[in-house]
Amino acid sequence: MIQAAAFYLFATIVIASGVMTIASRNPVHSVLWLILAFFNAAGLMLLLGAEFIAMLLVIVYVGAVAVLFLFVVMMLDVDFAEMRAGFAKYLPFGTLLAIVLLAEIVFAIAAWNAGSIATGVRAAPTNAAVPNIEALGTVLYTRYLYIFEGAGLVLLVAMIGAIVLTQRTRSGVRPQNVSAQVRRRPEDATRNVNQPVGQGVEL
Amino acid sequence: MIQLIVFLPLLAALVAGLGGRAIGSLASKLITTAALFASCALSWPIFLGFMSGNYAGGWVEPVLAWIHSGDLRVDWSLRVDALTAVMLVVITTVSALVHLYSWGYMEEDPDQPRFFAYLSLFTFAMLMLVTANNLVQMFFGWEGVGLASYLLIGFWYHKPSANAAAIKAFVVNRVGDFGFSLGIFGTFLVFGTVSIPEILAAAPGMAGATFGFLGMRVDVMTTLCLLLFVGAMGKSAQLGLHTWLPDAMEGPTPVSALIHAATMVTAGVFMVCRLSPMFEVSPTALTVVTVVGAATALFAATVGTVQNDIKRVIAYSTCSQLGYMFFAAGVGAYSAAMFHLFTHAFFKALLFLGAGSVIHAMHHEQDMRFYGGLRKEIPLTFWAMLAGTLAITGVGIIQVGGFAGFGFAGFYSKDAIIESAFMSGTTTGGFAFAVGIFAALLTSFYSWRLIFLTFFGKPRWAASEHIQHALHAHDHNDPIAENAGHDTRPHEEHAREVPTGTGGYHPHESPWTMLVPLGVLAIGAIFAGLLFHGPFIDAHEGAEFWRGSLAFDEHLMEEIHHAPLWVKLAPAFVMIVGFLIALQAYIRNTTIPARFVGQFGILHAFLFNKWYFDQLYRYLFIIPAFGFGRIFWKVGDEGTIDRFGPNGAAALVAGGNKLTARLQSGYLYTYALVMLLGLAAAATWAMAR
Amino acid sequence: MGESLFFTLPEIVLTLGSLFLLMLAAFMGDRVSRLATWLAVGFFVIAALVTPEIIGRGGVGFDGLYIADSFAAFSKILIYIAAAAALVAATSWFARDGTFRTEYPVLILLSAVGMGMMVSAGDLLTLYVGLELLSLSSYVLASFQRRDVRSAEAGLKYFVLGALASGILLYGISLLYGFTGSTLFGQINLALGRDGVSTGELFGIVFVLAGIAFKVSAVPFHMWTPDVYEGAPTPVTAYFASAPKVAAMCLMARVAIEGMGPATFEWRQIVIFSALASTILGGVAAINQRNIKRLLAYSSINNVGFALIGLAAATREGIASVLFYMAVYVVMTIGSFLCVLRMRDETGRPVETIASLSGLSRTRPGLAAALAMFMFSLAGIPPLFGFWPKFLVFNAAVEADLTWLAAVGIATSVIGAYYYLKIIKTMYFDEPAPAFEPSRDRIEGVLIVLAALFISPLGYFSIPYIDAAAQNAAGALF
Amino acid sequence: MIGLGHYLVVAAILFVLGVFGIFLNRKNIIVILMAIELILLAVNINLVAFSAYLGDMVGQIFAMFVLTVAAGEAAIGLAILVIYFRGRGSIAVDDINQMKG
Amino acid sequence: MNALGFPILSLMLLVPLVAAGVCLFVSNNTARWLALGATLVDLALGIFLWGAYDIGGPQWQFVENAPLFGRFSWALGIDGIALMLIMLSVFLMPICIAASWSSIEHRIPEYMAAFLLMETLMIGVFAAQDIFLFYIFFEAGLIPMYLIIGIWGGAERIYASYKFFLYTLLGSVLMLVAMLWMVNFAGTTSIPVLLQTDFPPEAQTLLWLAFFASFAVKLPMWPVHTWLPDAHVQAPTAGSVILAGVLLKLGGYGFIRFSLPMFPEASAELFWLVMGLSMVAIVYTSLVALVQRDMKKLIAYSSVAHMAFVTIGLFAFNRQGIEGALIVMLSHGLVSGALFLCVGVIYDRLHTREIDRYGGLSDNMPAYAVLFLLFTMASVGLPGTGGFVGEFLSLLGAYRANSWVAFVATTGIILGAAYMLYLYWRVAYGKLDKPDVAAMPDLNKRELAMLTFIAAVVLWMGVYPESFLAPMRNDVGTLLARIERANPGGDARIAMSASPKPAAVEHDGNVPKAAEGGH
Repeated sequence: MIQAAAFYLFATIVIASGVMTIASRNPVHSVLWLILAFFNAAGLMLLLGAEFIAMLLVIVYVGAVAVLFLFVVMMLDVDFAEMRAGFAKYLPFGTLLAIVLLAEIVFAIAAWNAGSIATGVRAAPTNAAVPNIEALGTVLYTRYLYIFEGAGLVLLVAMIGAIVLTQRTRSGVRPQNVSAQVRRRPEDATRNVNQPVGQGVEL
Repeated sequence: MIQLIVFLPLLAALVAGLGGRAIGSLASKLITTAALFASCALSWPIFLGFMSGNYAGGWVEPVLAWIHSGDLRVDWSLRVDALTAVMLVVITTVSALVHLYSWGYMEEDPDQPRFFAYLSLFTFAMLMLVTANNLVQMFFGWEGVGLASYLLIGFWYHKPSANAAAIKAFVVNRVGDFGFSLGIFGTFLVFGTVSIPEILAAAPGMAGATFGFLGMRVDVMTTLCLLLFVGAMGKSAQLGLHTWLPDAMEGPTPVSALIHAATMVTAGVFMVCRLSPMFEVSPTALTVVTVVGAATALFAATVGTVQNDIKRVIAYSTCSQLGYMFFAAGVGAYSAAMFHLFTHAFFKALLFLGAGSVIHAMHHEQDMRFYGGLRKEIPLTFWAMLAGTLAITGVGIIQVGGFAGFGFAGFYSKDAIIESAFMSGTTTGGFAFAVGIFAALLTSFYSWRLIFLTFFGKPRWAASEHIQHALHAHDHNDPIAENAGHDTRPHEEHAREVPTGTGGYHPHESPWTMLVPLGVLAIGAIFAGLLFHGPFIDAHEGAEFWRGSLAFDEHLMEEIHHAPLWVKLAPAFVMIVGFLIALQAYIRNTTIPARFVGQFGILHAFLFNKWYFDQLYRYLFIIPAFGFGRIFWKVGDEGTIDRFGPNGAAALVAGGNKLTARLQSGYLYTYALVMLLGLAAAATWAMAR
Repeated sequence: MGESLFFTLPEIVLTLGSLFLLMLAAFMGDRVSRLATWLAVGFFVIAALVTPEIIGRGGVGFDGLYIADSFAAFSKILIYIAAAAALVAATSWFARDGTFRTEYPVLILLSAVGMGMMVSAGDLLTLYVGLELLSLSSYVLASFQRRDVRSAEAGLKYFVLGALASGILLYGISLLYGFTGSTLFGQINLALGRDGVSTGELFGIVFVLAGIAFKVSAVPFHMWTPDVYEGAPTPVTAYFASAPKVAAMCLMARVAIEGMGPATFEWRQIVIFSALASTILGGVAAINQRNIKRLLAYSSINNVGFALIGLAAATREGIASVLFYMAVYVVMTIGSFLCVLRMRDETGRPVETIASLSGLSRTRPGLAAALAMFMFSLAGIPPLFGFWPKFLVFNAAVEADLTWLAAVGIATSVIGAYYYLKIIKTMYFDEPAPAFEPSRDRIEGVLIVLAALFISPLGYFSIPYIDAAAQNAAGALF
Repeated sequence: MIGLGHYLVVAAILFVLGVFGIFLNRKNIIVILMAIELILLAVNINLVAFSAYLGDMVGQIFAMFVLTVAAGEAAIGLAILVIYFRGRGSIAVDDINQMKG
Repeated sequence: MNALGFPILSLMLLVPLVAAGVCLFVSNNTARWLALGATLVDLALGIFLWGAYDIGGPQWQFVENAPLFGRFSWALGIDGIALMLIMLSVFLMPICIAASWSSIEHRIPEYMAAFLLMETLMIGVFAAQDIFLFYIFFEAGLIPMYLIIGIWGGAERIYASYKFFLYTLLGSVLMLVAMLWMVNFAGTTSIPVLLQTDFPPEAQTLLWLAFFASFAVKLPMWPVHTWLPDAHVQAPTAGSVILAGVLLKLGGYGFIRFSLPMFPEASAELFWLVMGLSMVAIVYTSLVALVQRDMKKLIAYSSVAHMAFVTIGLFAFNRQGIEGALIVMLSHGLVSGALFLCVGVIYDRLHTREIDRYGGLSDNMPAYAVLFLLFTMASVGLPGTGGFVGEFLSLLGAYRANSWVAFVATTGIILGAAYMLYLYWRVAYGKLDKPDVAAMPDLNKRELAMLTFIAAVVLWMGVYPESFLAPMRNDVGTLLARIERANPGGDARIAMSASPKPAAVEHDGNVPKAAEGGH
């Protein structure tokens, strides 16, 4: 009963905040609504018994992605008051399309109840005795090693990409050149002159 | 020998035609004329040989294989039999004489080698036609003479009228050839061969057989004969397909004499006679032949009475005489038809060449209204023309009892035709007889009209603009303008200034090169009937002579001797009547024609305009052909096929391109929408499945 | 585990190579970019040489997640060749604009790793990660010329739509996983075969195919293609049009056959629809293009449509024809882009308008002839080699009793021919425009000549080899 | 009782919301990126739910990788967004249409 | 390998190909001479080929077969029909080169290369024994022709070149699908083997239609003929010559080689389609030709009408028809080629094709007038020229097949005469009253030689067609034997009367030979 109540609570909030994410005028609000959605989604996952994923969702999404969003939204000096509001001309049509799609998907997933899912083919069956996180770890570094490495490369690419794209050498800044400073000798900077009296220094 | 006869003209034509520029016009003339005289000299022995019965049924000289396709075997070969022999002498004689005549007539023309080459080429083609042993070779000759005729009619190609006439001749002949071709196809289909002897042998077996043709079931032989007859109609200018012949007078006069009087136009008659055993199988076809022939005889004679152009009068006369030949063939008197062909060749060639002589003398004026009183100026021509007229009108004394009659050439042949029509005993025969008699009246009338207008009365030539032209040219001491290309537009104001009379112009008699042929032909016109009527139409001599080369009806030929006296006298009677009317109208009281025109304007116009055939065809065929051509082109090809085909497809693609360009709006949401639409469509398909 | 790692040798080589180059970039900067390029090419060569099937030791690793069979080998070698060629083409182009950076070969290498994962995928997860590795690199590459707004816009569009596509793909994967109980192709295959295809599974299939169709830019998931091709730097476009297309197409083939074999009837309809829509739209939309890169984008859509016809056959012949198609397509398209790379006005600025090609046959006859050959070849006119794969594809369709598809497909090729002709018309029939700046780059020239020779009728002599390889590769899926 | 269907429906709704957000938004490209995150969230819910009901860890593994990749994707996306903004000075969806046709 | 001991057909393909390659890299004049030399070498080889061809020998001669890859092989070989068409190609080629000698002024090496390439491809089409090899040659011909029209053509050349290319491409791609199906069905690509294969009748119709789509466009048949006038008008003279002379024949060749022998039942079933279109074509395009103002367009339309004689002959299902069609193809190739040359001659002098701009050319160009007349007459099918033999036979065959067809088609001889003579009148006859026309010189030696050669062959074909029919006879026989089973039969069906008239009995009752009707 409590499970059901929790589910409905999380579900309602996740959907509502989803709606608000795309409907908010201010992108900062959107990000905040998105964060709320993530939190509630994590709740749903908890209900399903996937604690690790739920935590990951909070950490990665809320902690990294959403903050990144916020950061960018703030950084881009967009005058949000100027942003044109409202939905596109496709609204009626788009709504219809969305409803049709939704209806079809719902109809399709309803087949799950009717279908006979072969559970015998499980590649990594869950074991109630093993904690969720341990179970994950066990397969992650063996069976899914290759994918794991791949995911690493994905992150590498993301990093390289972000740097390649956004890093720029600004004119007008003077970064410190340590080795040059260290290599600097007095004779590089100073000059001994035997200056006759009465004459100005030639610089 | 026969090869020489046939191919000498070809050789000569090639030499003169291709090398004319190199060897000069005199050499060209010499070569072609010599070749023709040689051919002629070789032909007569053959003809005489057949007359004396030396060659029996004739023979075939193979030359070369031609078209072999499955069971179709067509070879170049030369067939010689009595029928061919008759044609050989007609062709080579007239042709040789015309060649000679042209030396004088074409004297001033710069293109003489070309002219002589065409003449020789024509002769070759005609000889191929008459010596054909199969229908295809006959068709070769048939088209070959058509080509030559085209070239010769259009010889003076600067004249638009000559070009138009040439094309008309060719195309109308092609209409005939259309029938001929289908006839050949059908014949091959039915008999499995195009060899004439084989067809003729097999034809009787086909009597009563039927086959499918254009979705109908029709009698085989009738259909074939009629199709072939369409060809004959085209070539021989029978009613319906006659329109080209009068226009063909645009060609030089020797051409008219050779092609459009003596030889080519008789090819149709020749063909019907050659295939007479086929026609014999189909009474229906014969009826049609008779009716068409008779109708043509009548039609052409009526039109001939009102024409003013001397050559056109003779041309309609030719047309009319061809009608005689056809209805003779139609009633089964093929030999009479051939006989008339034979005699007609002489006297009609004579008339044309005589007319040519007149025209030559009158500086290319052809309108008889500008002639008159030429008897004294060009007497030799007058006498020759007179002989021709006597021959065509059929002057002669019938044989009564033991007294041997005498007649000019036409007398024997035409009377034989009229009598055989009467004696054939069929309704159409009777009709043909009546028409024949009436046409004979008209023939007499227009022939004498021609003589009277040309040679009698007072000179009227000063009004002629050709004469004026000549005088003018003399005054200014210009070289006489070329024959061709006179501006024929009337200069009326000029004509009115000069009073009627000679205008100071003196026609002069033609040179000997022209007079010799006239003389020879005049002899032919006078004596051909007398000399040859035996072998041609005598029941017994004829059978001996023809020897199956045509369907010789001994019985009918015998019958005509027993025709009632009134039948025998009728032609002579109407001939005299015609003469008298002409005499009255054109010598005694020259106002009659004008009064007649005034009184019967419609009739005159109807006749003068040749029964409006040209106009009819113009509105029925020519204008619609061009109209449809334009419609098919603009509306069909460009407006429909291109518009909805390639251009339509291109427009469709271009329209699609506009659509895709709009879809590719550059906006992310459109792209996303399209993707999701695709997804939703696929999902919907999955649901609906 | 050891053997499993061995199977991934090409990816390992490329990964290590990319890391090495990354170090190089970090310490030596952009001065060594040319060197890095050649090193990268070297890594491609090594990777190709150590491809397991090539050295005769193919197999399945990581419990079925990774497959190193002849199919993967064929695809990888093709991918490596294409990527290397695109890489080589890039150096001088970027060098002219002074923006060539050593990260470029690194990203290409990493994306090649992703492509290797894709074509070797035996599991939806491998598929996904490989695809994302490729995608992320591609997004970066598309906006590599960051100062150029068009480049950034291309990257943005590519990214947004690509992310949407991967969302769709993932959703499909989740459905497939849920309804079949596994993410392994083999298991999915079994599950689908067991008792028909349920609606949920069907949805999964549709969504997964849609996600991959985005990568091959098949209609209606092609919308990004023209804009990205136009906006991305030309060498990047050349790259996009070649290697990733091969990878995605091979991936699609593997998923469709190995994973969804029993549902062939179901997905075939979608593929057919997409194929025909691609050929038609590719042809129709290209007609009025003024930008040659955009035109080539539509051309690639068009060509992908033909390749999909081979896939629709869903037979060994069909898959072999797809592989063959991709092999020839890669050469044609890289050849065409190499020609485009040479299009620079007198001042050395790149030009992309078709109009600037006017009268090229008189100013640069060799280049014009080569480009004309590529165009005729792309149009599929014999005797150029481009005809042959089309021929094979239609042949496969006919053999699979899809004669009507072949007929319709081939008829749509006529629409496509129109705009290829337009380029030839511009080069040969029109009056010359100002001549291009003469190009000094030898390697580019050599590559063009090689591509042209391959496309010429001489290419037919390679048929036995390619055909054997493609047949062998396709055989691995059945 | 709360069954799998419930979770799936929630995920479906989220998915459709994300989709809806992408093609209806004209204001701001960042919101589109967020919509994509919603889609991925929906996928994750799906995967975890299936995983739980199938008794199979693969779904959760998958979800983990999705999370990882999504983070990378967000980074790249935002980087591109930044350079685009630098070039154009705008991130309005309506302005991103230099290339079309 | 064949009896000669060396692969003559490959050699004939190779000579122009190599020359084409070399041409691209030499100077203008060298290119001309090289092209002429190469085509003359090919002509010599062709004559040698004809001489070596064993009439009555095996059906396929000079066979070469080198398996290339998989099911694809370099299979060449000719029968008599192909031989004749190859002869036509190699004969016309040097003339084309000569015709372009001075009228093409720019990009000469490329031009010559395109023509030489064209020659290779044309010979290849006729010599190919592998169905896909055939297709490749067939289709590849589009490329050089497209370039020839597009680069060296007239003002509207671009529209014309596109129309030509896309029209014909659309036709031929459908054929490709059919070929694929056939090969899949029969398991071989060898044309000789496919010729023996019996395809199921229900499939034949579709296959036939696919092939028809290609050949009808190529031929061209009404209503897919509209590319032809445009292409002809815009193409340079030699392009028109080769287009009319050889390329149109590919369609006819296709019917003979594929449609008829491979799908006899479908051919019989769709007899009416072909005949109907041909009948329309003859009347329709002849009338259109009548009203043309552009010489080339007129001749182009006349080509459509003439090619309709080919189709009615071919689908007559009898020997006369087929042999006639073949002769029409050969003679039309020569005659229409020559007519285009004639147009080219005066176009080179006055740079207009408008008929009304000319007139009276007989005066200042007598040699031209004579030759033009000869070709005009050959075009209208005057006996003694090749045109007649062909038309006559094909119409004869058509009559045996159906009298309606023959009836309508034969009107073509009337209309043909009308439009051709009308053309001749307007060009060669009439007054020479335009100063620029009067200033035109007569044929020079080169032009005279080109036209005379063609004229000689046209006459040869008209007088002794046996030279041309003999090599093809056995092959037509083979074809007939193949299609006989589907022969729809004629509509004549002669019924003998039960009781012949007594009159007929007196003659010997010769039983007619071929009374069984149209076979």
